[in-house]
Amino acid sequence: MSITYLEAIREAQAKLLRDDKRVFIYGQDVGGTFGGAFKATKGLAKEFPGRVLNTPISEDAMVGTAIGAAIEGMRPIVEMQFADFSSIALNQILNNAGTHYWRTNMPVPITVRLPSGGTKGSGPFHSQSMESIYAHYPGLIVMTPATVEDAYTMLIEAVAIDDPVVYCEHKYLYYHLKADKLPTEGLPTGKARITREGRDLTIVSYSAMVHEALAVAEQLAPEGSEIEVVDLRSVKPLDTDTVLASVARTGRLLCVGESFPWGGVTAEVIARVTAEGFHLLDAAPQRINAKDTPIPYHPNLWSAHRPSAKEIARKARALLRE
Amino acid sequence: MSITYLEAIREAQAKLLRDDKRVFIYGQDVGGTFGGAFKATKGLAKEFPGRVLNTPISEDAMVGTAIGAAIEGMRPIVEMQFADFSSIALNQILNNAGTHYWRTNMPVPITVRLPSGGTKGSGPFHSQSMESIYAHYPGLIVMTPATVEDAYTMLIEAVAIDDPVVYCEHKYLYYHLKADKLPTEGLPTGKARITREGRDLTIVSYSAMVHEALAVAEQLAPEGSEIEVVDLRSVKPLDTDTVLASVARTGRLLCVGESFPWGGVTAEVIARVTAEGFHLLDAAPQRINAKDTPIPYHPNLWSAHRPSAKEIARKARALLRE
Amino acid sequence: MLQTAQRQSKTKKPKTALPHERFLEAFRWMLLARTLEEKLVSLYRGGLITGGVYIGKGQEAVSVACGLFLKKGDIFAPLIRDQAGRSAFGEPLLDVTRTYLGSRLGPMRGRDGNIHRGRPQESQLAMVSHLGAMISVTVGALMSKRFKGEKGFVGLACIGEGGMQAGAFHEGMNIAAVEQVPLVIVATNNHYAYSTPNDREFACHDLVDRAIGYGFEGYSLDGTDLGACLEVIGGAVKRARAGRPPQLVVASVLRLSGHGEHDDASYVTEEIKREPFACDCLKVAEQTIADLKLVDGETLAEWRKEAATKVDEAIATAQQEAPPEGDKEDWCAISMRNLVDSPE
Amino acid sequence: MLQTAQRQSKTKKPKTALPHERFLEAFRWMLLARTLEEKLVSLYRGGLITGGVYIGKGQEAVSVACGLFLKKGDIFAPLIRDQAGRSAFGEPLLDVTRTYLGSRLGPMRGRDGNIHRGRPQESQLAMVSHLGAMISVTVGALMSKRFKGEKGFVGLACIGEGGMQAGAFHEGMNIAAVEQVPLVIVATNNHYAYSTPNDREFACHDLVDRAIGYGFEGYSLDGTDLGACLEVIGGAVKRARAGRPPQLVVASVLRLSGHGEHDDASYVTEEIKREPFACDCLKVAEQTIADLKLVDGETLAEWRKEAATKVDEAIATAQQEAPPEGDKEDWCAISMRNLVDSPE
Ligand SMILES: Cc1ncc(C[n+]2csc(CCOP(=O)(O)OP(=O)(O)O)c2C)c(N)n1
Ligand SMILES: Cc1ncc(C[n+]2csc(CCOP(=O)(O)OP(=O)(O)O)c2C)c(N)n1
Ligand SMILES: [Mg+2]
Ligand SMILES: [Mg+2]
Repeated sequence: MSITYLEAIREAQAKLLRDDKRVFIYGQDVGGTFGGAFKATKGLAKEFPGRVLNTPISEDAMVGTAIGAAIEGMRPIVEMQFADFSSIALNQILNNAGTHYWRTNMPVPITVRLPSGGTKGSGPFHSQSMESIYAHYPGLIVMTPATVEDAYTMLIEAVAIDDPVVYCEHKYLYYHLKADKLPTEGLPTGKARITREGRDLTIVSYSAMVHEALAVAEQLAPEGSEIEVVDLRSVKPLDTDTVLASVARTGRLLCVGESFPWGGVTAEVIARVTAEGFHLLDAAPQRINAKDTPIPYHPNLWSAHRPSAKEIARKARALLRE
Repeated sequence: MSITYLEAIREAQAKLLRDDKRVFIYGQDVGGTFGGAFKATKGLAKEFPGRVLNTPISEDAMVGTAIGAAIEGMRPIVEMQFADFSSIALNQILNNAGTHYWRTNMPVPITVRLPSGGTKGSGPFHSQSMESIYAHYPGLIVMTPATVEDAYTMLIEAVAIDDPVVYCEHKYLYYHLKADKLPTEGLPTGKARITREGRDLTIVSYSAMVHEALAVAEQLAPEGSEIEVVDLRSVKPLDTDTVLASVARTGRLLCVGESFPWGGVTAEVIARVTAEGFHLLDAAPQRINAKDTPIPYHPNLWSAHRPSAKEIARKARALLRE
Repeated sequence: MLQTAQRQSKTKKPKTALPHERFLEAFRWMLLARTLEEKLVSLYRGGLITGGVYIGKGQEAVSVACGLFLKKGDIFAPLIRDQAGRSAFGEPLLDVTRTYLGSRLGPMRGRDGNIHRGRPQESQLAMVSHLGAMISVTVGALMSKRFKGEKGFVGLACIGEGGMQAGAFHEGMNIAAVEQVPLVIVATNNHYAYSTPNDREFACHDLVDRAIGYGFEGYSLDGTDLGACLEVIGGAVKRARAGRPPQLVVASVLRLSGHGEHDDASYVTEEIKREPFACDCLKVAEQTIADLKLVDGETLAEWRKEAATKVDEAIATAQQEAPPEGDKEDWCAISMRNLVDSPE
Repeated sequence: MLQTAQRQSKTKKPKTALPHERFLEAFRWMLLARTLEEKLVSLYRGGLITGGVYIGKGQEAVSVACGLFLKKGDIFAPLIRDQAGRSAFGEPLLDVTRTYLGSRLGPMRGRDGNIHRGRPQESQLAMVSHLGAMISVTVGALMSKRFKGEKGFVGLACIGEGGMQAGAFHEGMNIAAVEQVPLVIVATNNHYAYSTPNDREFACHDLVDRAIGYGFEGYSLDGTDLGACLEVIGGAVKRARAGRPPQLVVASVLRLSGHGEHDDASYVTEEIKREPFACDCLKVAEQTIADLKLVDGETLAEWRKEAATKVDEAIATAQQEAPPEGDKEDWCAISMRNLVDSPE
């Protein structure tokens, strides 16, 4: 048997619906026989009648409704059709869900699923990675699973967490990533994973870019360079300790993210490492992000816009030479 | 004569309306005899009939309308009543205005004024600093004036710029800051200012925090520490060259911002300086931001939440000792 | 305390409470709200309050009717001019004075202020400032109750005519109808959103005409007439509770204060002040009481005194309480401590 | 090319064009759109198109009427099912084929794709995906024209019944009424938003009932009837141009394709396919032409051939053109080069 990243997300939701009466799924086209634009809820409406509900095209109200339901004891999962459309729900996510516990002492356990990241031909409004915006504001947990196993266990954990979780699932990984089976346990939220060990350079990454980093690590191994790859798993909380420990071993840091270059995860990681582990660094920490333009539609442009294994390898080699 | 930061903003708008027929002001309560929640447009509706227009409570439509007007040749200034409410307009700002030139080759010269930052008793929804969110996305200029003179010349420049500008004016500075007169010329956009020269430590800041940094610099001078204060003026574009040149002189970097701690301006500055000027640093670069909670209402909590001169001084001293 | 006593009596009361009793009960909440808010205003003028004071003067009749027909387990989403409704719903006076006076014991513990207070634990939602956002939250709370198998509940959310123009309001209203939850939206057109008059807010003839386009049942209301408020809003609550479609009530009043107490409201025209909807609902109600001889002047005076005493007590208590302190504060925005992120 | 020729003839035509001429003109645009989109679908099936293909099958009659009554200087904000309207408004076929086939010479230069194309320089707005967002943009464009002293212009924005539930749509519609701009909103209720049927989208009896709540004039329309589309939408455009309040037209049709070509639309019920609004407007129009003997079969065949030729030409041209290349791209999101920020 083999199971994809997307199927893992579907299975996690099936399990959640099965095990916990408080769970329901709310989003555009998630219900009926359809099961979502990406089929992440395929079959669930039938299996769990009345608990997988189509919504109008009203992202603000989708999240607002979930907040209200959570206040009264439910555990809603909201599916955004694309992460990009969560811009419409941003006020509810940041200002309502994100502040609610602080204001009222009552947490709102909602999970907002964001199908994120670039794929060929998707263009400026169906490709975005918004984790940095959600992580910037207080009050939210922001998950960015990079593996089939994490996609599964982290979604289950997201719903268990009493605080609001923004769960960024990467669309490129939906079909590209397969595992043999689903795990029964995962690392706890907030713990990064050393996906590959190495002693010469630490590449910190998350979501789809972890796989580019791994490819580069493989590619450079024959050259005698041992690259350590750290998968952040969640960008908030961000596991500074694991990153620092890795940099302590390697002395070199490269951060790779698919999002826009100004601010964001890669800047945050570098700021933390330099503030707390400056003496550990043997060379200037570097980062690679997408370009500072909207995400292009044409595949030729898209593949030049996002960070590539080629670019990562080039920068890794330069860092290793320093 | 003496003129406040707020009056400078009003005067800039008066001049813009006077000099350029394409300019109009659009926002809640900006018109009539009222002139805005902070009176930044006081008297302008009367002086420029039909060009200072009240809007419904519809932030998305306010910005959408401005975009349309800009496409057809106008130069609208949109006033958000508080920066915090721009969360409702965020989709239009990021996804429509921010991408329009890239998509269509036609820039949209809108200026969105965001009364930003904390003041006593304003609470979680009337205190936010959102520059980091707008700077993260491509396609926008993000200004953060810290002086009366910059408030004036930068707003005039904002309207002259063909691309969309998010102009973050600090509410705390509205009445606290005074100048003798308005300048006829300012530094160009994208150029940081060395507000105070020093050789021992560079504090990079912007908006209201520049004044906290200056206070600390004064405070530490008798101790023999010469602190250089850099005012970024705009956080996008961010003048990396001026910051690097300063760090080259001082060898030490402290970044101070009033926004939330995860990501944002201070992380971005540190990431740039370490990537390009690692060898210039004699000590680990540090940053100070607000705390990672919503902005509290009670003055006791508020003053503990935002960065204070005391905290800056403490961290500056520690850095100087390293 | 008054509110507790009355709430109990309300539930104990036989179903066919005399309209006059209801009227008088409502009147006393209005009186309490007015007394409280006048006191808050004078504290504000004396510089004793940080942040803004936003009052519901002229809107107490509408507001009280919003709180009065809700029972334990119902959901209430009040807004900035709903002191009367909040009290009638059961909010202790101390919640108000503690919040305004910055006691650390208030429901928001100094973290949020003035009209933002709420107790979601007791189904009184704590508003965010962003107008319109609370409608869908109320819808969600009602769906939750339905999921849990509860019966006979209702939710009531307040909005101003200004907030009705926000996108969130539209999405919330529409989703309420799609989900067919027992929601009553009470919209108070007080003819201004801050300084902006109706003609720059919307262009329809009557905002109640919004109802049909969503599948709501819509009712108009003279918000200066307490009897009408009780009848129309009470009726809407009853219909929603009975399973009718969501209800929209649009009340017409004039805001008889500034937007907040910092605002002199000099933009309010003399002309509009002469409109029938510009009456003071409290005075009108008092006149009704006198005309119908529902209670005598002495009783009225006693009620007034009682309200003043309660307000003074609540203020005195809150004033003696310690404020929150930065260094003792729990600076943590999430409930699960093991998941706290700690950037610098 | 057809569109150029016809656009010219349209403006030259005496004001009292025979309805039949208009009908035939519209029909030919519908035919062109259908031919083009069928071709795009087959290219898509052949794997020759990156990204999605979203077509307007079954909605051509409504769409063509949206484009047909607009003149140079009017503002048009089409959406994803408006090929017919775009062509009638003057969009060259090459804009379409270049965009879909990834030519670097297309209006979006590979930066955005398929239905997102536009030419704001020529008053054809380039949509963002976020539904509802283009309404207020159209309002702003119209305000601009008024500021500049232009006269007699009009704007037309399209929306689906799904998009009508978005907050941005509400704010845009309301602000149009507040500003009293000459706007026509044409809403096409094709009974689905992607897979979601009407009953999970809204709960009012008829979406045209939204009009009154905003101060729009509202009209319903059988979108399968080209004659009705021309009359009702033409009338709305005329009224808006003449200074009447903003106009809302709600057309009823069935989407005769998947949401996009990746979608088999298996969720569309057999029952709904038997509804009168499920007719194919192109076939209905053709039947009308035959019944009224407006042109003979030979002419029809010729028109069909002409459309196919034009489409084939536009595709062949675009296919020969070079795609954009990453290393030659101007990676700059702002127009003022001196203000470019360059983070790593
Ligand atoms: C989305 C949003 N934009 C702006 C504001 C700022 N604001 C606070 S109250 C107010 C006026 C509200 O008018 P209305 O809804 O009519 O209520 P009223 O104050 O008249 O009771 C405004 C503009 C806000 N709270 N929310
Ligand atoms: C704000 C927003 N949310 C979600 C989407 C994703 N989406 C694209 S088209 C579509 C359905 C649109 O339905 P409708 O408006 O009825 O237009 P139709 O496709 O039926 O012509 C959805 C949900 C979007 N484009 N915008
Ligand atoms: Mg009002
Ligand atoms: Mg539809």
